Amino acid sequence: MTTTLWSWTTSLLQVVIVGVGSLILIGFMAKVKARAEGRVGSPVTQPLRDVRKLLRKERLHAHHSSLVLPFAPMIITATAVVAVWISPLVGTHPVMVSGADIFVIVYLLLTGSVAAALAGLDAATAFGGMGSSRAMTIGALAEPALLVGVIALAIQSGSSNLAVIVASTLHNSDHAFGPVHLFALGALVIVVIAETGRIPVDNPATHLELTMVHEAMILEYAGPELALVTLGEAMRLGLLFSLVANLFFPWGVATSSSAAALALGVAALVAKLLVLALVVALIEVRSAKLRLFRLPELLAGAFALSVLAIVMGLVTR
Amino acid sequence: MVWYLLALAFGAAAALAGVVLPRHGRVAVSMALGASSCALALVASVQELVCGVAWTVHVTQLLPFSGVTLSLDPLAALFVALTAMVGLAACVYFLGYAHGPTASRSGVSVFMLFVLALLVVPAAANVMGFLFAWELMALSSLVLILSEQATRPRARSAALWYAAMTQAGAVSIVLGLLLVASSAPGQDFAQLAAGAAHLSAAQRSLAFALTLVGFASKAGAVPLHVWLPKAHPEAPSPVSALMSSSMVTMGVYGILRVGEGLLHGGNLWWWVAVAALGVLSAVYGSLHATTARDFKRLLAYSTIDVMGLVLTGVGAAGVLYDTGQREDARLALMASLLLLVAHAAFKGSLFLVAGSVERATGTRNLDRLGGLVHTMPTTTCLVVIGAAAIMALPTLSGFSSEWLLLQGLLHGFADSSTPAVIVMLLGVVALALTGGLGAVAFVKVVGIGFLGQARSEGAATAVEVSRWMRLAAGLLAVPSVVLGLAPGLVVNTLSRAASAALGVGAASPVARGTGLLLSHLSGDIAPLELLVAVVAVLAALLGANRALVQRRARRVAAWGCGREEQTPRMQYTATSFAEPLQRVFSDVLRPQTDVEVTHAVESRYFQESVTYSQHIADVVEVRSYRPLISLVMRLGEGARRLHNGSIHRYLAFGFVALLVVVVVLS
Amino acid sequence: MNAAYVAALQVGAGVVLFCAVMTLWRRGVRTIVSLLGVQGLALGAVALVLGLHERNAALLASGGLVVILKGVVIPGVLLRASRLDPLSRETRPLVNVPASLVAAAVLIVLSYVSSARLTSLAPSVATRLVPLGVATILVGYFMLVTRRRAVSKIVGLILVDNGIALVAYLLTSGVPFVVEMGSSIDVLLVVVVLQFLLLSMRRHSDVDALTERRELHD
Amino acid sequence: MRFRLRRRDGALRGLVRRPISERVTERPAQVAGVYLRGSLQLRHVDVGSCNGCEVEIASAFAPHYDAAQYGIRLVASPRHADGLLVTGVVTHNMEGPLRQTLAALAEPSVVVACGDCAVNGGIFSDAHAVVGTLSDYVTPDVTIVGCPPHPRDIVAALRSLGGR
Repeated sequence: MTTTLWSWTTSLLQVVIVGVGSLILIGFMAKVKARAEGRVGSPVTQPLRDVRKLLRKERLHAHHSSLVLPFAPMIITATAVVAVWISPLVGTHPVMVSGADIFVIVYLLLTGSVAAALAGLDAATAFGGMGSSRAMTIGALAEPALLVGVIALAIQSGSSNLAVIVASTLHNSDHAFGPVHLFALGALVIVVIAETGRIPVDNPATHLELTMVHEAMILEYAGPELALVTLGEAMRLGLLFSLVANLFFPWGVATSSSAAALALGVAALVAKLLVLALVVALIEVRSAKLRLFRLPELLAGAFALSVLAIVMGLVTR
Repeated sequence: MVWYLLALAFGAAAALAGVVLPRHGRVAVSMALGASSCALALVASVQELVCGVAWTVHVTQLLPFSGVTLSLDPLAALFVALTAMVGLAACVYFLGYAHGPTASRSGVSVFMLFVLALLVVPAAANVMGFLFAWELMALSSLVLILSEQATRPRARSAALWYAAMTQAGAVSIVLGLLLVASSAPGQDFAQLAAGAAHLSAAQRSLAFALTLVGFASKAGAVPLHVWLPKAHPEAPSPVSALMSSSMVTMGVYGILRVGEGLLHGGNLWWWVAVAALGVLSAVYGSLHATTARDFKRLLAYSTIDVMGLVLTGVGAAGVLYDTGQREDARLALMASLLLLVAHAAFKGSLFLVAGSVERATGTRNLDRLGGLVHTMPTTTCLVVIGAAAIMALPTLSGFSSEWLLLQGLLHGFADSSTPAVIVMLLGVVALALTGGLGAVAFVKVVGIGFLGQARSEGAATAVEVSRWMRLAAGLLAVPSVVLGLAPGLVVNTLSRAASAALGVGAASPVARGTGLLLSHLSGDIAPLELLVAVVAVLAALLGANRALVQRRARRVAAWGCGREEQTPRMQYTATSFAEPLQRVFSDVLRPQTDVEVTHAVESRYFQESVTYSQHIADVVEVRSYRPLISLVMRLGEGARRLHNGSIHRYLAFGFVALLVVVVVLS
Repeated sequence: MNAAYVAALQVGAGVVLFCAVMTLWRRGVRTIVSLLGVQGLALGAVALVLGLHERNAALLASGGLVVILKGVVIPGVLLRASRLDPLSRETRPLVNVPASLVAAAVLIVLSYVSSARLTSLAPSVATRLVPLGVATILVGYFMLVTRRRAVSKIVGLILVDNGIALVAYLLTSGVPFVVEMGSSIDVLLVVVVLQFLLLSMRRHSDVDALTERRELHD
Repeated sequence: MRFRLRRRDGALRGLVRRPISERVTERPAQVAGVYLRGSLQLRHVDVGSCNGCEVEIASAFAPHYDAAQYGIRLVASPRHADGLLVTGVVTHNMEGPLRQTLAALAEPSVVVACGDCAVNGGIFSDAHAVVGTLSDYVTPDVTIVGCPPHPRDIVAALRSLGGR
């Protein structure tokens, strides 16, 4: 019984941290970019306030939209919550961790982006179609690099289950600095930036509809649905960041089910997320948004890196 | 065994009823007989799969020389079950679909002959019986493609391509089988398998290559796939559903039967070639699926894509089997068989839905569809289920089969022999790329085809199709959900089929309740628990939404940046949706765009009209088949000069031939 | 000590191949040349690590030479050449960048396949890394063939040379010192000669892309 | 003489140095939108402005006056916005889009009239293409006078809308 009690607490902790924490993470990244420009910038908890205010506003649906428009935000958030629920973020034994396979997490996130793309098309506007077409294209180009990159890690640790990968990297930590992990880290950082729509790939704070990729899909949402979409997207970002953090720097993840280990796990996860957010924010400040048709170069580079990671794995076995 | 023969009898009776009965009762009676024959075949094959007692029966009177041997071992039973499942749905669909030429005497009876042939091919166990069933299948589908040529302009050329390529494939299969049969004591596959040991390595490779060409063209492998995107859209929908779900799988059945059954695995490089063929088809098929505009052509290319993945799984299984890893080989083969069954279900359902959409709106072009979610709600739900399954979204059949395939590929890496590693690497890359591109294709189908505003008069006035058609598509959607949620139930029968194919002992239990637990590899998924979690969170969100938000949602005009009126033409179309990907992969797809500018009469500087048209031809067809055809035509021209009608010239030919023979013999 | 040696060797060889792939990825000629410098340093590091491990003085000397020559001198010379038009970028390579990166991935897999038999002769830590050297040769040759800018072609040539040196170090723990000296000198010679050719071409027609050169038959 | 670009200030150095924004601490009188405490999103609509107000609004969000520190942000779509920041006098062509944008707002919403043109038609009130001022279509909750208004006034007005 105790193990299930601990695994339930681990999972609940993970959902709470990544749920609330990722909104604060986005606020923190905005704050870093503001301070880099010399501005005070909005407070770190601003996204939380925005979501709270949006919950009290009215819901608007376009004339030609069907049931897809109200249901898509729920699917995005639900798949993100389940993905966070079962993956090894705070500890390596959350509930149903046996199901935390790479394929499950990648395709849960794919379900979320498919729901967002269908919602974009449902409102029958030009911007919605444009946004979903670009988002699906970038998703299709980023998928090979993501899957091959994580499989490079899976080969080294013998199984495609995330918890086993984290545990085995934790066990022989010389792997963590081996070339396989370095190249896979390079590939996955590029893919995470592409999936969460950060600067070099897509500018979340743009007002120009024609340059939007992700924002164009949610132009039609108002009030509570927009709050849900923002929460869902933030959780996806939080999940991807913490997966990158835990797969490549697994120190601090709770392996035993004791209160101290869980506390350490939480602290380690928060620290790693903040460092990774700082790095990504500085990348955003230093670089401009790439033209849409210069993106295949970036993503093909990530794919080449992941193949390099696999071959390095074979060579240095 | 009795059930199966009864099913064949009912099938024959249905075909006879199609010919004899008058127009009024014909469709109902023959379809009833056909559906019952499929049901009986399903019962026979499931019984065979579950209790696993293989039987063989030899019927001499049917074919003049050698008679027909029918035998049902687990592998053949799996393919019969798959065909019966899709056949049942197709017969039910035919009830609602049949009108005009398809309900004519020949339309109904040939359709039943086609279903009958599909049921017999996996069970045929001697060379003559197999070839007879194979030809019956090819010819009946050819007639069916032509059955609706009055309304479909391109049906004739599609039938021509289809006939040419299937007959060429059949010839190479006949040669291959005769080569194998040359050293065998008798005609039956069992005797062939025994006799194959005496063949030299070169002969076995030649036999495998010949049969591979025939079966790969039937399975839609890339260089030989050109007939598939032409023939499937032109056939009536129940026929294209059957063709795409079960006829295509006969190619994979042939490769397994000849490669593993008769030639006992052969050498490693056969299976590396099969895997390479599979990867090429997977990537090429999914690329063309994303950029296709016609609904059924998109589905046909997606069939090539999934068949490519299945061939990769089969190739990986062969490689692992030859490098001595029996356990992983069975896993890889089980994965490809599960993907085959799952694909038959969701592809059949999607083709039937495409037929309903074509019947309701009058067009298959995605650029002219849209807004069907309001007028055809049930069909939209069915297409969403089918699309979600083919995109491998979690807890549906596509997901569990692709996950199993990935596990099989992953554990080929553990073994260090180079060809195994290369096949696994190619397979993983193909799986990743087709996953992404497949998602784009089917978001396009659902998003552009069914959501948004209607883009044409036909789509605007669409009305829901008849009960039978929706019921049939629903019947096929059920296995997509069941196989996805509870693969554990099916996996034992699959492992028995895989073991029968590979000639390996019984498998270690892989099912854990409804999920999959791979004992010797530490990876498992429990799709049912995953779905329960997602549904629970969705219910929680719905409850919170109801509680928090008091006001009902207000209907307003969509936000178009302040534009006054919002016309349907302002929406994205299927072409513009796939345009970024087409531009990224333009050197593979080679789109031909031509722009005609008609200048004003007065001066060249003012244009009256600019017409832009873009067409994505099939690169393989344009680059390799067209030159081949023009070469053959030129040869034909040359030969025509020989026939100038003078008798002396013809006698001279005979004489020269005689001289050559004499010189050669001396 | 042995674990550190293995890790250093693997990371060093990995960085050599990584720089080769990165030169295909980046467009700025100056970044390409600086990547070449990093690769030279990594190659020198591999030689030094091998020298220390096997206590072979000739290897240490040649490692030092490689660090100086390929890490510092050659990139310096090339940077000086490309500084004349700081904005020169690889604008229209014959094979576009995504396709060349996929080609690089294929070449890497190909080199792994081809040298599998080579490493099976005497499978030690060093010889298992030979595919990386072969991959660097292939990627360098691909760059030599598909790039238009003269400086990029020179960098491609030097990548090939670095690849050959890496394979030599890993397989036979270094060629005799004299041979190493000879090959390094002639690489420097080639660079200097191409330097003059580049300068004269640029002073002549202010364009340094070899293909434009062919059409400009003034 | 070779002209060398002065190296831009490093982003990292920006993180450690004190930001240059002017911080106004005393709380403005609460005008409307009490529920907007700390989070105000506006959609800027230029219905016929000479762009003078836009320049001032831009500097209101620039580092020195930095309206974002009070939780105020410009967004891309009126669906996401709590209100409209309207500049300029209502011209013939922009009358339709103004109505569309007002209809696209989710209730409860506010309207801010920025600059003399939006408040009372300003110097263009009798030009030939002008059909009226903002108050003919909707009564603005907050008006910011000035041609163009000073960024401090803009920030103060927006903060009075429930910004912190």
